[in-house]
Amino acid sequence: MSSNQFDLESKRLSIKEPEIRYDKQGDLSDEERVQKAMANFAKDFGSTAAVYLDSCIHCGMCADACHYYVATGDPKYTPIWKLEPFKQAYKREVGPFALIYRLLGLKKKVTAEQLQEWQHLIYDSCTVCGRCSLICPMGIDIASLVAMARNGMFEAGLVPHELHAVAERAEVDGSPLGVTPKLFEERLEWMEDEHEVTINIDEEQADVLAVISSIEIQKYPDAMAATAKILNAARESWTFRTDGFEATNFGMMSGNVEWQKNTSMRIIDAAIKVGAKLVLLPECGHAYMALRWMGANIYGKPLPFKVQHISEYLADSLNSGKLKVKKVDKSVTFHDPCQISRRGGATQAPRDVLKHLCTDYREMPGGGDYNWCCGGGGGVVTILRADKLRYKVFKLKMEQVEATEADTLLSSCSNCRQNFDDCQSHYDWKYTAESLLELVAENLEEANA
Amino acid sequence: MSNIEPISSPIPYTRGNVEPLLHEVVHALDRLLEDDEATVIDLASLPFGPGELDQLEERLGIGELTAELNALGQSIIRETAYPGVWWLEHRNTEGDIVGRYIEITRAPEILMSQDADIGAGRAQLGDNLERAGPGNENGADNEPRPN
Amino acid sequence: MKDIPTLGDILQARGVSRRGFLKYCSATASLLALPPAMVPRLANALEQTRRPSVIWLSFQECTGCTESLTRSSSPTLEGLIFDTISLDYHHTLQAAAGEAAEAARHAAMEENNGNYLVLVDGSIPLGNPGFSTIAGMSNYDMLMETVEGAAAVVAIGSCAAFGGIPGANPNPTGAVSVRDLIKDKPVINVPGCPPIPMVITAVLAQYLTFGQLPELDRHGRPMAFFGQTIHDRCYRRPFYDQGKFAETFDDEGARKGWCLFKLGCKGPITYNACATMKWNDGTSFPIEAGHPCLGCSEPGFWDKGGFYNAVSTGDIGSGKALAGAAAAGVVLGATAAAMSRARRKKTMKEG
Amino acid sequence: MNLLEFARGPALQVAVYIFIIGSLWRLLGILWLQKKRDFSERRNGRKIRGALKVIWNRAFTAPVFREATKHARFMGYTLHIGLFVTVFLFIPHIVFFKGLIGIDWPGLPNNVIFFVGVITVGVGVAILIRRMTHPVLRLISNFDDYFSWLVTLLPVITGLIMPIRFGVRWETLLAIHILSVALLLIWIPFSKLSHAFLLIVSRGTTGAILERRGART
Repeated sequence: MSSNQFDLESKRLSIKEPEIRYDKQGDLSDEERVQKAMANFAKDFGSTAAVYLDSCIHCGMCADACHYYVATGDPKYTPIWKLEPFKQAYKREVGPFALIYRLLGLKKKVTAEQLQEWQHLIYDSCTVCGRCSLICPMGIDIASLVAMARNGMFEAGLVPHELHAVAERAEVDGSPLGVTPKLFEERLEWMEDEHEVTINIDEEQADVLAVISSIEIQKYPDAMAATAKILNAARESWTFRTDGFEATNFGMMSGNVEWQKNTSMRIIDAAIKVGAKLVLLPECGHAYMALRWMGANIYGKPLPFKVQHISEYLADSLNSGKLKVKKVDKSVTFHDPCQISRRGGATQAPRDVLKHLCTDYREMPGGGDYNWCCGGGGGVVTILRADKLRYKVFKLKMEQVEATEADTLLSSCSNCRQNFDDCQSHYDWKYTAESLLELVAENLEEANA
Repeated sequence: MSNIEPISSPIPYTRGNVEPLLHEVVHALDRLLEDDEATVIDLASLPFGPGELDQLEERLGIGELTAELNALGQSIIRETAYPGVWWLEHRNTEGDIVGRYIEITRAPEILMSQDADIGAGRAQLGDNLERAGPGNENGADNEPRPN
Repeated sequence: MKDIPTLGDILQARGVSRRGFLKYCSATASLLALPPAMVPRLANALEQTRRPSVIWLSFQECTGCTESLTRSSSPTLEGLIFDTISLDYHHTLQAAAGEAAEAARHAAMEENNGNYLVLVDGSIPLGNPGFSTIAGMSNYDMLMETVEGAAAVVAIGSCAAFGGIPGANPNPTGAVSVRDLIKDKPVINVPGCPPIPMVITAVLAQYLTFGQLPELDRHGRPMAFFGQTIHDRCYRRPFYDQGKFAETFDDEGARKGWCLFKLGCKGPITYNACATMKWNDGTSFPIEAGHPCLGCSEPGFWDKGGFYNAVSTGDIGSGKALAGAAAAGVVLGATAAAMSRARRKKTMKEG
Repeated sequence: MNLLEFARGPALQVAVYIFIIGSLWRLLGILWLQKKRDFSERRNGRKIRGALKVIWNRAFTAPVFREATKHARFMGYTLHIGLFVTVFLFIPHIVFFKGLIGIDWPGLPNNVIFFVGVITVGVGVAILIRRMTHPVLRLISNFDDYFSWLVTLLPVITGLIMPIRFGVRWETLLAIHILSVALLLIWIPFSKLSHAFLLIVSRGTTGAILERRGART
């Protein structure tokens, strides 16, 4: 597993070898890094992961689903290859024939060098979008394995610097972008004035606890006003809480289970404190995965409240007539955030919303659950050295969007939008990814107000 | 027992030996015409299904000439409907078939008088003549006299 | 040997014409599965053949082989062959009995020392000399004594060739084949239960005409007759290839003469000439009569599972053994899982 | 005991025992690892339904991926269908299975089986060439892939040789054929060939998880 694995295709590689550097945190010895990587890889290890790692038949089909492979043609981006050291470790340490493998020395111990090399594959070139999980003829959920591998990598101190920094900040400050409760409150007040909308902050009791992404607070603050408008229009008893507002979970993205838990618990505690029946997640993909599907497991028992993504809430409210919108007179296409649609199962919700909102909805070719990822998820957008690759991969998305010839591109994930914005300026592209939530809020009919 | 009908040998399939064998005969005739090369096909070496041999015999038909040989049992040497293709059947003294052949030749070797037999016959004839003696030339009036 | 007449002399003396001799030669060539082009060479060789002495020993056998040979219609060409050999000892066929018979054997052995042929039918019991004796002599002793001065040995029938039915499991007499005992002389096996009579005579004819051992397969059988399987030469083979099989002995397939593979036909693994030479003077052979081949000319044919079990069967052991394997698998699986759990805990503590 | 008797007796028995032991060992060694309960509120569907759905539908790649995977799928289907036909529809094999489990089913004519067998081997060779030349497959392949390829095709090849013979005795070829099957049986549980049964488990696992989320299965 030395670097000659990459020599096969170095000629065609768009990213030249020297650019693939790796980052280290802490001053652990190589031995300790490997030890920690494996121990923490195994932490969540159960029969599910074992089934997956034991089932791969090396058919290589996952490569055809991965935007990194499709965009570059570089075989190292084959999704299952990104797990090679972990597969090796599994067979050697955990699998049913582990003893045989160890005794006969059939599988070597994973080396620190290997892990360093794989940092690029596990972080820079995987958005955990799960498209490969849908192509696998063995039904292996490869994306979930990458998430597990990240747990190991984090503990080994082998995370890309930027991602580690962001995650650390989220743990220390409660927000990856350094949004303190005080700053949050200021931003809310500013929005209240700007949009002339009542925003409930730190109510003692509320049926709905709305949370928000730092990306929105800092980059798309209108989302806060839009959320308030909608909840007001729906006459919900709702609130934002300064002690539990951050929906993003960089602990999860970087692979720190402890930090992931702390982040989630802030929301869960706040929701319980206000007696919320519903926690309303903002336009953020991974927040949905973190709380909707992983929250209860982190809590250790079923959550005492429902968790919904804002698009689900909008769909329900529009379907039931609780909210009403004016039709928008332009053609619209929708980019599905992977964690909400493909991985999260809420694919139908935005389409229901758009049924009410516009007359000319255009599905992207191969869209919906099989949508190309924007290329910025899974923390990739934070990693500087991955930029070139990220731009390259974005071309797939551009083609998909352009094929619809729609006037407007919508999405329901601020992380996606952030990546769209960055790539838009890189390519001087005509499309801007706009917020589904904000478009709904702009077109609310105040009929029942 | 009388109500059990014996199952007659069926001709169960058409993909048997007859067709290819006839093709072989055609090739053998070519060789006979072109290179004067005779061919003998030993039918005992071929695995015939029930009825196939009869089928073969029927397909070849009966030609102009049939000879009967009496030596260690009867033999039939018969030209088939196709000149140059001969059907030979050797039987032993019991009348059992001991050999079946198709010969592709102008005349089967066994039809020819054999030198050994000619010699023996000549000797016999000479003996007979000697025994009869020269004076006896007119003795046997009823004997056919060669001209 | 100078006063022993050649076959040519004998035929001439009988007034057999050259044509008759040629006919005889082509029939013999056919019998020996020689190409018709070989007839002149065969004729030449046969003419020179001298009448050798033959001693026929019968041990643990049923006389079926002798029956097979003698019941073929006679006088025949096979009969002629026997006219060309001097059968000096055969305790079923000879007129002499008791000491006179044994004396004939000894006389033939002395007179033809080094040149006579020994034919054996039946297997030889090694368990107890008393299991089978002739004139107070154990089969083993008689075989060894007789073979001493023989030119070659021909084992007639599956008993002599492979031990046959006496040698079948559990082999109470400790029966063995001729080849098990005779290592320093050529032994030709002509197996079958019984062997095709024409094959017996043809093997003798071949030995007599060419004076040398025929090409043998690994079981000591002449390739000329045992070179191909019944299956390969079977007229029902096309049905096998078409996938048409009789399922029972009285179904439509059986009536239509379809392949008997499923009914246990051992044709595919049986090397013999039945399909071409046939039985009862060329009338038919077992498959033609609607019965699967039993494989009687193969070693150990009696112990190869049921006659009616198809060739392509396998044995995966008893249900108990399979259950045992399953239990072992469960135990190993559980152990592996437990070990992994323990290892995981340990690594996590250390990590 | 000759080679054939050895092959279809002890060799086959031992192979079947190892197959059973190894398969259960592997399967239980995986399934009896700790499982975590999922406390999240399910969206819809039943786990079993999702599992069955994925077990079924992953045999047919989703339409959006079909163009990109057409070669792999063509080869994969041909190989698997070819193996199925030659293994289960060849009448001597059916007779073999009947001897083991007591039931039989209709088969296909031998020449059809032979034809399918030749195609299967042909596709097998193409699969090997693809594995050795395709950058992705070459990168991710290991000994298991190549040896499994060999072990899978050996019985087909040894079976195809039987009617041709090449001068070798029928029963010797049959014995070799059975021995190659024994090797296959022994190899299956310890190799990727165990996907034959693992696919149910792995597809089922994913199906249950995704169906629970109401996500695309």
